[in-house]
Amino acid sequence: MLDSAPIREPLLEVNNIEVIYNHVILVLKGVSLSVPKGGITTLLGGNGAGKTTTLKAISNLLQSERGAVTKGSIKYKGETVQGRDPAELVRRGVIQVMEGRHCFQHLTVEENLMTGAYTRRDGKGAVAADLEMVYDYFPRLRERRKSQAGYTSGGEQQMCAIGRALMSRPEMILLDEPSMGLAPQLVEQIFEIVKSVNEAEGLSFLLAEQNTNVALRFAHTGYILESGRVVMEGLAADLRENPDVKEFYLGMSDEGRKSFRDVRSYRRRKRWLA
Amino acid sequence: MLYRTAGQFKTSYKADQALFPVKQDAILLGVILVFAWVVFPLAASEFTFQTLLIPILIYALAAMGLNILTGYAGQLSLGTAAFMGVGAYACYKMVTLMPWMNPIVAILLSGVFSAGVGVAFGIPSLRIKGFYLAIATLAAQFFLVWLFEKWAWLYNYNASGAIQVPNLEMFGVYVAGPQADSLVQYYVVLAIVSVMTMLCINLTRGTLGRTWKATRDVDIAAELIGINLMKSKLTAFMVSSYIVGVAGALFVFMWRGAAEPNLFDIPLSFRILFIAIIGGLGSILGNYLGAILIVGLPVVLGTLPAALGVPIASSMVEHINVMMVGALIIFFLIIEPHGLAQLWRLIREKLIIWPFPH
Amino acid sequence: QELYAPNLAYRTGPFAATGIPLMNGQRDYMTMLNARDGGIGGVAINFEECETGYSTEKGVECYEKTKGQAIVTQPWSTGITLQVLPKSNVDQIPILAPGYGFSPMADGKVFQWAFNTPASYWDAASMMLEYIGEENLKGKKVAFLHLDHPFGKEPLPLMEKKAADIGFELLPIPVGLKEMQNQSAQWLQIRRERPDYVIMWGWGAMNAGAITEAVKTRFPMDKMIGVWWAGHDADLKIVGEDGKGYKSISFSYPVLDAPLMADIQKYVVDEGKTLSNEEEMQGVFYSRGLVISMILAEGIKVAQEHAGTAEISPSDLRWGLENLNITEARLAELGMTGMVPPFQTTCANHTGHSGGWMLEWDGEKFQKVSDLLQAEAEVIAPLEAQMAAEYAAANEPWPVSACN
Amino acid sequence: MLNQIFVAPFVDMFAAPDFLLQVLWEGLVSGILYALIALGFVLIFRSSRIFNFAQGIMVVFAALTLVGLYEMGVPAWVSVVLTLGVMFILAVSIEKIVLRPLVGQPDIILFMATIGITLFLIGLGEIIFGGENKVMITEALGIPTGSVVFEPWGGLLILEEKDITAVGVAGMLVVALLLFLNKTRMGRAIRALGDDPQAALSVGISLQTIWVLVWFIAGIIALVTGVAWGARAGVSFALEVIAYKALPVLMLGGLESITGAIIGGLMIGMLEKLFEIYWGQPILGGNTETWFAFVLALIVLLFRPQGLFGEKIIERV
Amino acid sequence: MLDDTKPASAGQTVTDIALMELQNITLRFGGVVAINDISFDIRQGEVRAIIGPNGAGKSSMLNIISGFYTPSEGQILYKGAPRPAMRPYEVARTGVARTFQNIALFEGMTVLDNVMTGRLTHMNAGIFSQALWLGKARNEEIANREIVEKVIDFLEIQNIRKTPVGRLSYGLKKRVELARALAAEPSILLLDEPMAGMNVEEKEDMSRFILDVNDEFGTTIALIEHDMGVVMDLSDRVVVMDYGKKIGDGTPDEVRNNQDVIDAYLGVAH
Ligand SMILES: Nc1ncnc2c1ncn2[C@@H]1O[C@H](COP(=O)(O)OP(=O)(O)OP(=O)(O)O)[C@@H](O)[C@H]1O
Ligand SMILES: Nc1ncnc2c1ncn2[C@@H]1O[C@H](COP(=O)(O)OP(=O)(O)OP(=O)(O)O)[C@@H](O)[C@H]1O
Ligand SMILES: [Mg+2]
Ligand SMILES: [Mg+2]
Repeated sequence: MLDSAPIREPLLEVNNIEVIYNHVILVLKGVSLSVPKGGITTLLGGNGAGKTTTLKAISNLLQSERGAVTKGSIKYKGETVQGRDPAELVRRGVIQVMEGRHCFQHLTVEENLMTGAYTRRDGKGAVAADLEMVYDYFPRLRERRKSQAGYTSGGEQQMCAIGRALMSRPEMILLDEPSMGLAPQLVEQIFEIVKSVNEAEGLSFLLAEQNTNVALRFAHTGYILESGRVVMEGLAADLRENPDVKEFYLGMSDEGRKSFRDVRSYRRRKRWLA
Repeated sequence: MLYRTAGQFKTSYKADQALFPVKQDAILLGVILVFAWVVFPLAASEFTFQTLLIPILIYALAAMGLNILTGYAGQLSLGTAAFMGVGAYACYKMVTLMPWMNPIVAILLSGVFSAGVGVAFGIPSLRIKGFYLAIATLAAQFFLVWLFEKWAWLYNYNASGAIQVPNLEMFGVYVAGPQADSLVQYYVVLAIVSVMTMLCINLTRGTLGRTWKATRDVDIAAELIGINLMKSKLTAFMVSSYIVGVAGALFVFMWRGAAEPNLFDIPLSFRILFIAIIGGLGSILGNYLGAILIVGLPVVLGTLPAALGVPIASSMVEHINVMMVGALIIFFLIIEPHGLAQLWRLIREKLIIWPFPH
Repeated sequence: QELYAPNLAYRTGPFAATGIPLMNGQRDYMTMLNARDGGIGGVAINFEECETGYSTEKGVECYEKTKGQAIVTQPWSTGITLQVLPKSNVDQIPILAPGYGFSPMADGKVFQWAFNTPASYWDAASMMLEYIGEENLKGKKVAFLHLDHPFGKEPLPLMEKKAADIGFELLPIPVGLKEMQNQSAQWLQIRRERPDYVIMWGWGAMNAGAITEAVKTRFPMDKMIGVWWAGHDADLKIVGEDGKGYKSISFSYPVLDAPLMADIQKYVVDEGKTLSNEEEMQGVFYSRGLVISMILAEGIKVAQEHAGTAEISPSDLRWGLENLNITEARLAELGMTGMVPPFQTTCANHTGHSGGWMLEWDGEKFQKVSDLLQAEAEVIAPLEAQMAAEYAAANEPWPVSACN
Repeated sequence: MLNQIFVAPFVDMFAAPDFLLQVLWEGLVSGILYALIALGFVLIFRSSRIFNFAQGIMVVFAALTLVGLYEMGVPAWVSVVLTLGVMFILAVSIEKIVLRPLVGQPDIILFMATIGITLFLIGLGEIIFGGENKVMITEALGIPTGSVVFEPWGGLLILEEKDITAVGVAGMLVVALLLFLNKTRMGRAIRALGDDPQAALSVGISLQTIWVLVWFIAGIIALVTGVAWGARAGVSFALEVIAYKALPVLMLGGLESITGAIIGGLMIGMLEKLFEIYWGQPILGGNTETWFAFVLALIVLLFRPQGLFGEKIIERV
Repeated sequence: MLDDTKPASAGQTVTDIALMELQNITLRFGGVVAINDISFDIRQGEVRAIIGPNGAGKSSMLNIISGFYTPSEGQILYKGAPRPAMRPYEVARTGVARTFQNIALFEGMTVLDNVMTGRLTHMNAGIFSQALWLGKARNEEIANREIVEKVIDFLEIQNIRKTPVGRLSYGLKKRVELARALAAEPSILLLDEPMAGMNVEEKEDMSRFILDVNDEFGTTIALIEHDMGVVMDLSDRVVVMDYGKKIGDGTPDEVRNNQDVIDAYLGVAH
């Protein structure tokens, strides 16, 4: 779909990083990737592959989980981000939407969205306009604007978290599993929003996803992570055509989509493990 | 390679459930026991008994009681000292009303009273959670201390309002009171504390332990998978207060010899909480480590200037001591919020994979 | 060579305010002896402090730490005293608790190792009532404002007995340890009950609290009398002029021109060895500290003479403390005339019952406003004997000496 | 007995209404002071879920610094400014040394850390200021020290002017705080932080800034409290125990609520005084103030587990 | 059923007997009507899916079934009899087990202990026997451990048996949660979005587990899921909810072609 988007200069570069939790658990074993300016890059991989860890390493949120980048470098616009205050990164335009809908439970939906604009200095009017924009993207949020976020449904919370990130007027969003727990048409809708924001405002995305199908449809480039290593990378279109990706990530067999009923426990070995 | 677990296979679930599935742990424990039962008693001076060995054991026991409640069942308690007080006063009343009673039996029975009081003050935990629950335990804390002060029957109407441990003998040996020998008291404490530790280990690794931990971690989910929260919380209060009560009785009868009501005031509760937390919530071993640190540290710090020949006024030593304890608490919380026991666990993990870094 | 006479001091914690001047006085006296006379009988005194912060637990730790070499224990709190009292028989170390501790300790036959020289709490209570006068008490109401702690409860048995004997109404009003700074409830009660006198058994932060509340409630200051630990200059300075008329019983009195003070100035202050300051040194508590150390020093001296050696043992010191005879003449020799009344101890009488003076706050400092008052021995002695016997019975087996 | 509990106290109240008013006034004043301490707690709790036990010692520390500086010859108002400076440095150091490394740890760990801070400050404070009771520099600060006397119904009601001042200042402080929390961007950030620090970090709320700010405000509140309490009974480390009194106030009012802290403080202040005077002293031997507040809070919590004004605990699965 | 001594009722087919019937359920939170007069049944042995947009009230419905919420109106028939008001733990003891939308594992315990908690309803040794680790407590521990090990084998999580669950990745946590629910040997298993946050490979595994549980043990399953592929492939019948109301009920094919459902939820036909 968008696979042919031109590869522009890299906005974010992750260079061979290693992450250790608690001083003992080695999770990332040398991950490198780059996100081009104005591109949508997706990070695919199974559970525990290290997607979230990668995103947190970038946004410097690892520290509070007793994790640390022990090797390698991360550069945003050519400058090292390690050791910086997460808030500073937000000010410079990188914001993360965390996995698992971290909304402020006791704040109302609207207050949640407003916290997204915390670092902004461009006046009330601009913020209010963006609030309207977010409400236009997510009409459901408008309905529930006065409810405490803690009492909204899972999907509503996810929208709230994404809306909150948009409120900061970022240049780059690190989006961790936006589709998780969302109804299909919402997933579609959210990815449409990602796409339109990307196109309209030139926002770059780094998108960790399990929903490979959707992710590869919308992204320009992709990386596949397994057990803390990048095992495959390339243009989304190419990845979609790769037979292994097809079988293991898209659930397609040669005859088209497999039914979940027919899955056997025996599986072909992944080629890159060979 | 000293600490290798590889090669120690378990062939039955029974073996897997043995207390020390790793051989090295069992050896280590053996060494500690030899020290506790043989080496220390032979080597220790009166001062060591009175300021280190006996109090460390008793504090560790009290912290263990608290740990059951706070560390395992997740119910924050700031009233430990008051429950210790209940144990101590119950024991005092028993031995003065029934002087023929065996002192050890009295000590073990006194826990029953604090268990009862503990359950009563635990009832609000069914509705109140987190820090709010602390209020219930604080109410117990302040109300009970007030009661110890006002209810003259508890201290046999004596003029000072303090209780004084009479000389108590067992098989012709004084075990409590001014005439009792420190060595004897040490052995009594060690025996009781060892047995209680064993029981605690059993309780916490079995069904009840899992019930408590489930209640602690996600109480809603716990209830939804079939745990009766009321029962779980109240048994935690009961077991915890029992142990704490016994620790209180030991505290006064085997160590202090006398007690005023305000001995059981909140600073003591905090002290025990420190021990439990620095040692590690949800760990049995941690209570000992915490007690060694919190009881031992000030003693060591206090003797340090003299030993080094640095002339510092003792009040200054004390100020510095208070500061150091405060700073060390923060320090230990920072290096390992889950306590010394967790630190030990991490060291073990490192040892297991040693000499490889990961 | 030195004599190890540690002091379980408290310069920290909620009672530090009253503790510090006392500790300073005690310390300066011993420092002075060491500097001027080279100690006592030629042996220097090691007057080390072990900090307790008034905590019983720390106190016991200090006791255990020091008891190996120490010739004396100065526990400095009623709680610690109660704690170490039963151990003293076993450890055989004299406890010196001047003006505090357990009043029945006066009975030397039962409490062979404990000394509350020169006066006990019951002495204090008795003298306070005597000062007010029986005729002024009959049918009146006396509020007894006290710390809710063993210390505060000490005089109750005697007060109750006197209330019954004389026929006044005794109204005990306890102040909790946590309420020391916030006594409005107690003073509202006093306002409601309108007692004729307030007798105060306060300590540490409680005193300042009580005195400010009294001023605020407009309780007549001259009807308020404190025990000797409630007569600290700094506590009264908070209210200054408004505190005029407040009284405190005392077994000591600062005599600023006494020869001793000159020696302290010369050997301690001028040498820069004091921890005190000029203002504090003029106060009642500092000079009481001097007196307390004097008692210990005299005990050591008597013991040395008796034992025939300068390096005495704890038992020798016990003998010394049992045979103190502080006469006017001896006080003059010590340069302490007027700083403490004369008194004498015996094997059976460990208090000495020196008597005391009533001091009154004149807006700036305490003034002596009475002649020497004496406690009623005939009331106190039987009570002492009775309670001492009860104590011994409760702590069977408890050795009792015959004293002959 | 029943008469003593249910009749006599009310008869007493009726018989001496001026005295009743005095009791209520005294209760009100202590209540305000409890509330002030509780305010410091609430602010910190809201922003970080830290149950700041050190608020009590901060009160002592602030008051001692003020008095200490004044005794060194610094003019009163300059001392106030310098003391605020000290409180700011304290806030920065606490944030840097203690809070930052402990981000995201369980509540109880942070609670313990604040007890660690308390111990540290006690030791440090005693080294710097010594343990003596100090006189608050009430007059130098221009706080009136006289008293207003009314004679209602021929009785006597004494209101100390410094107490009246304390009540007034506390009131203003509360209004200011409420406006700050609910109407400003910072206020919203403070509340967000309390809910989910990770998420707050991720939207660019700087923990450092907010925490320093919050601890500094708590320091200002501590200074006000210290002056008010110190004016009543002098300043010494014994004051630290009043921190305990703030606990039931907080629980009763709700840990997150400014209004709750105030109303809780007043309720506890007045009710405990009434209970002590009319029930505690005549029937129970007095000193019921040590526990009454806790038991009262406990009873209220049984009906409202989040306190009167606390945020409802959201329970979902 | 996991017990070797009992014959496994493998290959059990869907019956017509309703295991649970929900009748006119309404649930209100203050002013919000989360569920509005919904009735449907769950038959013995079937896989029943509940789908609907976010906030439709699906989780709330599951909460009602598992006793966490009490319906404002309506009643539940379980195994043919009306279910009286019960505490959630009592409901669990009648054979209802569940997993949670936002994983609710006991983070402080190992995987093994977590799964063992699933057996708590089957364990009843007294406190003294536990404290002394004697007789009953010990035997019970071993017997239940064996059952738990079977579940662990079944779900292929042997290698993480002794790992604290806090360290697991999301997907493994979900599997552990399933294990915990299975260990209780429930009559009805409620799964709230068991496959959220998984990739296809993992969904395939999970599907296989769900189907196997259903086939081999005959456990009735009620399942909420947003992945239509999964829902359509696995379920026997589907209820569709929207804004608290029921807008469709039937076989996957019926639902797939229901215009209301397409409008409200699917967006495009699947
Ligand atoms: N705080 C932590 N402490 C220890 N280990 C952790 C921690 N967080 C994550 N891990 C481990 O790091 C590995 C990678 O986790 P991560 O959350 O990055 O995976 P992921 O690719 O995002 O998976 P998912 O799709 O399930 O979210 C996992 O094995 C996990 O167990
Ligand atoms: N405890 C509660 N208090 C108030 N409102 C609630 C509560 N629980 C749920 N709700 C409301 O009820 C509605 C239904 O929520 P529910 O969680 O059941 O949705 P859902 O269908 O599971 O959605 P999702 O697919 O996003 O998980 C939502 O609008 C939610 O805000
Ligand atoms: Mg992830
Ligand atoms: Mg849901």
